[in-house]
Formats: sequence, C-alpha cells, structure tokens
Amino acid sequence: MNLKEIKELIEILKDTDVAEIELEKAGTRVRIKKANGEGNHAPMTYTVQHQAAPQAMAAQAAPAAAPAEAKDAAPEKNVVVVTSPIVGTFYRSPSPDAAVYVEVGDVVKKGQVLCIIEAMKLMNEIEAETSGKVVAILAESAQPVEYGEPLFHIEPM
Amino acid sequence: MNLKEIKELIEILKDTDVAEIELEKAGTRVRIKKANGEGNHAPMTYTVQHQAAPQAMAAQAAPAAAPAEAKDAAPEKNVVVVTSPIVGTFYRSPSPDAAVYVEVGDVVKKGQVLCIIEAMKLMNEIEAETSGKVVAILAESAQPVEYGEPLFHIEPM
Amino acid sequence: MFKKILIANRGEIALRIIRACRELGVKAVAVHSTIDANSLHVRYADESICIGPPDSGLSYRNIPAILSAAEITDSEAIHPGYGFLAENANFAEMCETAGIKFIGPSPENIRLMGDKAKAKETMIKAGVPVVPGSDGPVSAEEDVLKIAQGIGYPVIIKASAGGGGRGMRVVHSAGSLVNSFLMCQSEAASAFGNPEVYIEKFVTDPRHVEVQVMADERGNVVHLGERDCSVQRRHQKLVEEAPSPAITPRMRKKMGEVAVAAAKSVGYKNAGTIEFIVSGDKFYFMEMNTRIQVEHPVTEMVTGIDLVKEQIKVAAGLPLGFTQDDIHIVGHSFECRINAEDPVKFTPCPGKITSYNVPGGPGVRVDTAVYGGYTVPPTYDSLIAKLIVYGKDRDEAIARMSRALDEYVVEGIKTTIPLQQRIFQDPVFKSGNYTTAYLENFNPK
Amino acid sequence: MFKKILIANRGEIALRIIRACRELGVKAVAVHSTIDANSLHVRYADESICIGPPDSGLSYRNIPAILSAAEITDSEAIHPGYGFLAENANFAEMCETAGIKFIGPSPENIRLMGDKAKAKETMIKAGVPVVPGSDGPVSAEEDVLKIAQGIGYPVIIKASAGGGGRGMRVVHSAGSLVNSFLMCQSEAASAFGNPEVYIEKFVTDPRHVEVQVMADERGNVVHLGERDCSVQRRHQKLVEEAPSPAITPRMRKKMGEVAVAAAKSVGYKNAGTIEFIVSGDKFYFMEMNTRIQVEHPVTEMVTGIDLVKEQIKVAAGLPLGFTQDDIHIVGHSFECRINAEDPVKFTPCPGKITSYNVPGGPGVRVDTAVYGGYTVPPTYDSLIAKLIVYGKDRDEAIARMSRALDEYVVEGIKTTIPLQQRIFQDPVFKSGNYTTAYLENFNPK
Repeated sequence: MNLKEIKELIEILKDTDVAEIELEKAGTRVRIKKANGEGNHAPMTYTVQHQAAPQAMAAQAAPAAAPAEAKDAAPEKNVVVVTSPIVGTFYRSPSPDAAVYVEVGDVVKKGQVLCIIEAMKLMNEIEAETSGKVVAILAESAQPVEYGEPLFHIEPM
Repeated sequence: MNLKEIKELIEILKDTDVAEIELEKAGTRVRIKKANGEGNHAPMTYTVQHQAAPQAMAAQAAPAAAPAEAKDAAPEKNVVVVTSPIVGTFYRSPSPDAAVYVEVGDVVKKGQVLCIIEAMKLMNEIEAETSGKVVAILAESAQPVEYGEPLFHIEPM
Repeated sequence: MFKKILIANRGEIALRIIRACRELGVKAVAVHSTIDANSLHVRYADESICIGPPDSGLSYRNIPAILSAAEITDSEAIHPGYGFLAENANFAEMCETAGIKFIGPSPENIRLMGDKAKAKETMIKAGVPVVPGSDGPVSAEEDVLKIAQGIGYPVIIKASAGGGGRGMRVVHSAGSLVNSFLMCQSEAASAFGNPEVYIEKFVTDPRHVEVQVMADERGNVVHLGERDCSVQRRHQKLVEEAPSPAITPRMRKKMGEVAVAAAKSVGYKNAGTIEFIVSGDKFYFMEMNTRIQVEHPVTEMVTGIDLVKEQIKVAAGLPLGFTQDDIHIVGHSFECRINAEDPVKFTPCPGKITSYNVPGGPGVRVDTAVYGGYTVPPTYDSLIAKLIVYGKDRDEAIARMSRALDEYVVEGIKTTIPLQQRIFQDPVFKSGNYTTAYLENFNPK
Repeated sequence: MFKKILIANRGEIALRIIRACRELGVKAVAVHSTIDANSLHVRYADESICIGPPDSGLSYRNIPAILSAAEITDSEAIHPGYGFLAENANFAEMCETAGIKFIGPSPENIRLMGDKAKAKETMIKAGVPVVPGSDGPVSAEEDVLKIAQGIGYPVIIKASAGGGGRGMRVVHSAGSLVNSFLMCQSEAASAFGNPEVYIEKFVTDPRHVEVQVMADERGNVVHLGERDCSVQRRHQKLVEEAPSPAITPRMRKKMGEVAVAAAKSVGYKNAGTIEFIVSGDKFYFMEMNTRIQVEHPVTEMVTGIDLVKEQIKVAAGLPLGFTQDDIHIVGHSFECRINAEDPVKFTPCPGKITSYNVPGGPGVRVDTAVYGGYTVPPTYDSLIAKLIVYGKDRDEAIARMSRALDEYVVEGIKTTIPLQQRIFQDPVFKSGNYTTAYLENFNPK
C-alpha cells in the first residue's frame, strides 16, 4: 500500500458518511477515522503504522535490537548527531587525569577534537565536523561504543 | 480485495442501516464504520470476519480450503441457502431413471423433498425448510458433498 | 500398500500422519469441522472433506460422517490418530464392516483394554506384574489385616466409588490399619453412598514408565524401549523422555519382554503402549493404550523407527520392518508438550497467535499444526505443538531443549513454555531423580 | 571452556554457532552491520555489537572492528563461520596476536591450503593422490606424448592462463594429441597472450566428494566420512548428501585414512574438509577447506556428532570427544541449500518474505536465520536456509526431503525450492548415479 492508495482511500471516504476506515495489507495497516462533528471542514487524521519490528519477532526479548537507533531516539531539530565511526572504547579526555575535551554547553569549532575512541590499542581522535554548541553528550567515558552509536549532539552555529 | 471493492463496500453500506463493517480477506482486512451523525436508525453492528487465509499460507495451493464458503460466494439478497446437513452423495432424483425432484424455477413448499443424500447406504431426503422458488441448484447429481456445502438457493415467497 | 488413507483427526497428529502418507506415496484425505477449514492438516492433505460443525461430537467423533467421507473419497483405510475415535471399538468394528481398514488393533483388543478390570485380569494371566492387593472389595477386618501382611506395608485403602485422589488413606503399619480401614469405610459411605473399599500396596516414589510395542498382522511383536512420562499435572503429561533415567538395561529388557508377552497373549496388532507404574526395580501394569501416543516421537528419535509409517505398513499387511535385534536405543530424547495454557494456573488460553517462530538447528524437531496468524480455537484440546529434541546423551538433550525452548516464540496466547523452561533448569529434573509427584511439588524461586 | 565467544559472521551459520554456544553454556556475542540490526543472530545472541555499514568490507570483513568488538566485550575466542574472514590467515594471526583464540586451524595451515600449488605439493608428499599430469607447463611435443602415454587417455590440455572452462581440449587418443596440443598453444597465445599449456589426466564422470576431518590440539585426527556435493551449478552446491552413493565402504576407509594422514602431516587443528574428485574407484585431491562447511549438517546427521560444538571444545584445548572407532555412519542425510534466487535463471532475488512456514515432523532439520516478515538484503549471499533431512536409508531420506520441500512455504521472494522439488523427483538423481555435470544437463519436462 502506498500513499497514493491511501489518498485515494481518503478521497473515497470524503463523499460518504463513513466515519472510520481501517485497512491492513501486507504488514502495513492504515486506519482512517472521520472527525466526530457534522461539518465537512473538520480535519481528518490518518495514521500509517508500518509493522517495523518483524511481526514474528515483535515481542521477542531483543537483547540489543538496533541499539544505535534506540539511543538515537529523538534528536531535536537543527542538531547534528556525531556518531562513532568505529567500534571501540569512548574516552572524554586524553588521559584519566586530564580535563575532558568538551562539556555540554561548550562551543566547538569544526575540526576540534571531541573525544577519543580506543580500538586495537590505537587512540582515534574524533573531530567535530561542524562548528556549533554541544547540547548533549550521549556516552560515558571508558564505555564501549558500537559503530554508528550517537556520541554528541551539536547545534550548528 | 482492491480499492474498487472497498468503494463498493462503502456504497453498499450507504443504503443500509449497518453501522460498521469489518472484513478480512486473503491477508487484507478492512473495517468500515458509519458516522454516528444521522442517528435515527437503530445502531446495528454487523461484523463479517472471515478467517482470512492465514498469511503464512496465503499462496499455498490449498487443495480444498473452505470449499463450502468458496461456492457460497455471493448468494443474492432474500435467498435461503440450503446446505448439506451430512457428508454423502447428492442425488437429484430418487433413482437414475426417475424425474428430478426439483428444477430451477420450480416453486417448492416447505417440507417438499429437494434431493437425496446417500450416506452409509442410507438415502436421506433433504426437505425444503421454507416455501419459495428454486433459483439455483449448486451440486451435480451423483457428486459427493461435504457437510455445509450449499445445494440450493431458494427465494422465499 | 494403500492408495489412499483418510485421517480421522485434526491438529499436529493429523499432520504427522499426512507426513507419513507422503513419504510412503499414499494419498491423504483430511476431514475437518467448519472451524478447521483453514487448518494445516486440511492444506497439506491431498483432499479434504468438511464433516460437521465445530462440536467434535458432530464432526471428529461423528462416525457416520467419517465413514461417508471415506466412502465418497474411495479411501481404503482410516488412521484415527489419538483421542476422538482412536480407542472406540465400535468405530473400529464399523470400519471393518464397511470394508475400510482401521489402522490400529482389532475391535476386540480395543474393547478388552478399555475395560480396566478385564485388562488387569488378562495381564495377570500373561504373567505381567500388577500392583498386589485385595483384588476386589474387602469388608472383614481380619481379611484386611491378612492381605496387608501379605503384600507388605505401606498399603493404601481406596473407596471403590472414589477417584481423583478422594476416598484414599495410606497406612504405614499394622497398628493403624483397622482403624483407618473403618474410617475409610464410613467416609466412603457418607461421601459416595457406598462403603465398599479395597486395599492395595502403596507404591512409593512412583514413576510413570510406558513401553512401546509394535506388532504386525503375522504375529511378530517387537518392543521399542520405554518412555518416562512422570512429569505430569493431574495425569496431563507435560514432559516425556526416552530412555527413562530410572530404568536399567536389565529392567528395560525385562519390561520389554513382559510387554511383548502381554501383546502376544491377546494377539495384539499395530502400535500399542503398556503403561507401568515403576518404583525402584519393581514395575506394575497400569493400562494398555491401543493407539499411537502423543509422545511417540521420543521413541522414534532414540530408535530411528518411524512409528506412524510402520503403523500404516503393518495395517496394509506388510511384515514389521525390523526384529527385536534391530532395535538399539541410541542417545536421548525429550518432548515438551506446548499447550495453549496459562503456565501457572493451567487454564486454557485459546486465541490468535500474533508472532511465531519455531526453533531449529541440530537435534530439534517440531510437530505442530499452528503457524503465525493461526487462531487456536477454544473447541479442542490445548496442545498446540510438540517440541522434541535429540542428543547423544541426556545432558546434551537437556541443553538442547533449554536452548530450543528459549528460541520458541509464540505470542498472542499464553503457553506452557515458561514452565518448561524452568523445568529444564531445575537440578532435580536434571538429575533424573523425579517421580509423578514432581510437578505438583515443583515451585522453583 | 571459554566463557564468551564472538561470532564474526551473520545469517544461518551465526545462528548455528549461537546454538552450539548455548548448549555448551558459553555466552555468544553477535556482531552485525547496520542493515542486520534486526537479524535473528542479533536477537538470539547474549550480546551484540554493530560493527559497520552494510558493505561487508566495512563490517563482516573489517578486522579491526571485529577485534575491537571482541576486546570491548571481553570475548575469549572468535568463531569465523564460513565465508568472510573464515579462511583469512592474517585475521587468524591477528587474533593470536591480540590474545583471542581463533576457532579454526593455525594461520600457517590456512595460508598453506590457500596456496593451491603448495597445497598440492604438500598433499603429494603426504601420499594423497592428485590428478596425474605434467605438473607444470610443457612445450615439447615429445614430452606431451610421453606424459600422455604415462597417465593414459583421455587427457586434457589446459592453458596455464585459462580458467572457467576456457582454453581446454580433451584428447582421447595419441593420434590427435600433437595436433590438439599445437592448436591449444596457439589459441592460448591469442586468447590469453600466453602460449603455456599443461597436460593432465581427464577425469571422466567426475563426482565431488569431500571428507570431513576433525582434529584436536593434542594430535588426534579423526575423519567423519564423506559428503557428496556433485549437484552443483557453476561450483555452487545446491544439494549435498552423506554418505555418497558412489563410495563403497572400502573406498570410504581408504579416503578417510588418506585424509587423516594429510591432516596429520601438516599438524592440522580443528575442522577441515578435504575435497576429492572421484571417478569410479579412483579419487584425487582437489583442495582443502580450512573451515566449517555450509554442508556440515549432513555429516552431523549420519554420525551424531555436533561439529560446531566440537570445534569450540577443541579450540578450548579439550581432546576430541571420540576416536575413529566411535564413528559409525548410520542412515542417510540430504541437505538442500535454499537460496533466494530464481530457480531457473539463478538470479538473486532479495526482498521481503511475506508468508513463511517451515517444514517439521520426523527427520527434518531447518537451519535458517529468516522468518515471516524478514527482508532478505541484497548485500550478502543468497543462502536463506538449509533444509536437512535424515532417514534410515537413502530412499526414506529422498521421500522425506520431497515432502519437506512440499511443506516449505516461502512467499514474497523466489527461491530454489521448485528446482530442488524436481531434482528429488528425478529418476537419475534418485538412482544416485550422477556426476558434477548433472545439474547443467538437468532439464526435466
């Protein structure tokens, strides 16, 4: 089912006195419900619910299903998410005694080091790709991180 | 089920006092609910829930999946479907040489014999439960029939 | 060999029989009630016939409808599966009369074994040990004392009209026997309106162990070892295994020989199971089941014999495909009966299976007729699947069952899987040292 | 035994290894690319780490990412499965350097067997028969005649720079040899810019038969019989069986002994497969695969040995759980590789599986990582499932595979199932009398 089909469905609905329509087809389910009021001008709402988690597995205890996505839940608008380009251990400072590279609220310049990720005994400096304000730090120091795991939110300036 | 069918469904709904319809068919499920607004008709709910061909099996060559339902596809309005109450062999006449009990177009009376179903060497006479006109004969003579298989359509008079 | 067989059953066992038919090149006819029109057994069969409404009395137990269905499809034989008409001697007889081969023992065998008293009598004659006791009601105090003396303590006094655990008393010594006997009599009189009681040896730490026999129509009878079915709740088996951890090779041989002798003594044909109550190295006849059992797969796994194909072959007049010497019990197998039930309260839980994934990989077998999107009807029994594993030894089989249970995804309805997961982690179960009381007492943290 | 193992793979083999880990009580760590975040191997593992984007070069073949993943999860060992890094000697070496046990043979073994010329040399030294021939380019006419005389006709002349069936000529008698040799040289010169050719015995009616060996780290080497993998299309195996219908017990023993001697001669460790080309009662070394094979389950079925668990155990330093005398080939097993491919054109067919039902019942094993609703990505290879059956003999196994293929429902994508259904109905295949040319010529009505 595509949007065109849904639009057509809504069109069909418009000229009838049908209040609600619910359609499920090949893993996609649509439910269209007409506004309560008599008026034809009342706004229509529609929800397309993609069966995202595979149905057969929906309730399976997924130990680490899409961890990256999970943590990346809702970055705000105008925020650049800095993700880990490699698997390794995240460090906020070059050594345990040293000061952290950045704190929330800091303004960073493009190219500035944000953190270190240790992999294969090598220290990989992760640099800011855009200048901006650090609005969130999502990983803890000395914590293992996966590929694609979000590390920072930066609000470009 | 396609959009045309759904549109037709809605059309069908328009001129009835059915408030809501829910239909599941070969992996597609549709539920149509009428607006409350008009409100004078008795709010009657009617749910048709066909046990949709299970999704996992949809395209499986189903040798005899629900043959009864399949043949029973669309009995017209005001038609009484006479189904087989037993498994057996259907005969339209008491013996091969004899005349058939009924023909399409015949008017039958309640209690009149419509056919014979042979089971376990016994001849079971199937009688009309309502008076009316025979509008369709759905089984062939000497053909095996299942429980619930439609045999006649009778338009009550 | 038959050209076409009708399967007078539904669910996993119907599918099991269809699979056997396909492997033998025999056409399979499914019968079904209206509610089962979309069942897997209907879809996988070569032909199918709707025989009645959901009520099994009007469909799966409806003898005329089933015989008519066999007639109109030209089926040469009927496999009854288990339950429904499987142990109905009249049905077997009517099949015979209609010229349709009943895949199972003779009506006489079914009738005999269905009458518990006559079955016991027959077994005693065949030299099968039974639980010693008064062999009928006792009323005189001195008789009670004499019998108890003879069979040894502990003994159990049971009301003839009792049942289901009611109207029973266990007595451990002669001192309290007469008193208990009198109390039991008066309790029986007030509870059941019948003061008759009888006395039997009380079997301590009982296990339910059954021996599979297979007989052809030429007089050959072979036993295929035993199954331990002691994990039960109110006589509902939940986990079965083969071989039994309580049976030594010597006992196995002895029980097997006794079972074969018993089957031979009545001219038994086809598959049968002799159930014993086992305590230590003693075993006593309980009953004989004249059909394929739910738990037959564990025997198939450890013997390599396909019991259902063998049933069909011997019914077609073929000799058994093996002798006693060919039967070697190799490895270990467990079966979990996955029921659509609350795993704590055991209340049935029919409904739609919204998510489904079966376990796989080495040593895992699943016998089921359900699938993702299937609605378990409330009409029939709650068994939805049998999860069977095989391992080279009991430890491997336990580990394999654990991981297979963990893999099994059934959502939308409750199942017994969580209970079975706990059982396979339980040290007592793992030790193999459990009795029929195991499940009633099982309450891990 | 290890506490935790990282599995550097995906799909059914990752699941297979997770199952082995669970049964051994070892924690399993899955690694995955972003596109595999919802895969079964991720869901069934105890832990999982995303190691890169879909491109396998940046994820499943990304050595630093995998070693980092092992490090941050405290994994003690890595199982490479098959494909990806399984036969990458550098990876095995880097594991060693990082103090992580590589579950497989030594880097030296992998490197040696990866070099076809050196491998052949080593095998000759170990007394393994190889296809007789010129053992290098020949340029003089008299040498060609002498060699052909020595090895016997038919012979095949091959361009050194050729391959994939190009630049070859089969010669059946001395009369046409010199002429063919000269033509082959000039063709090679014009087609490949290199006139070098060599000469080998032409193996008629060849079969691809491979012997499974298993070695521990204490010098014990055992062979587990052979697999016949002659049903292939352009070296892609589609159906495998064990035992091979072409191998007599005497040949099995001889091939097994040769394989064990070969493995011992190089100090081989862990699971390995020696591939032979078989013609009549002659067999010649082709190559050695230094990993678990896709088709290992057929060997597991007929020997009762869990090869993957055995791999993990010997990597942990344990001795083999069996000796040569413990290995008995019992029954018969087939595997069908179910690929997401057009069954006629063999073009890959990734996409969403809309309907799915796996076969079940006796003797059926399914190794798969797909499920209803799963989307087969276009990124990796097209194997979606392995359907494995076991029967007490070849006939039973064929009937069982047929019915299991009929039960298998995969909708939404095309699979090789229809082709495999036809193969298991084909009289030639059923006779067991097929060669590696079988599938190319297979075109039943």
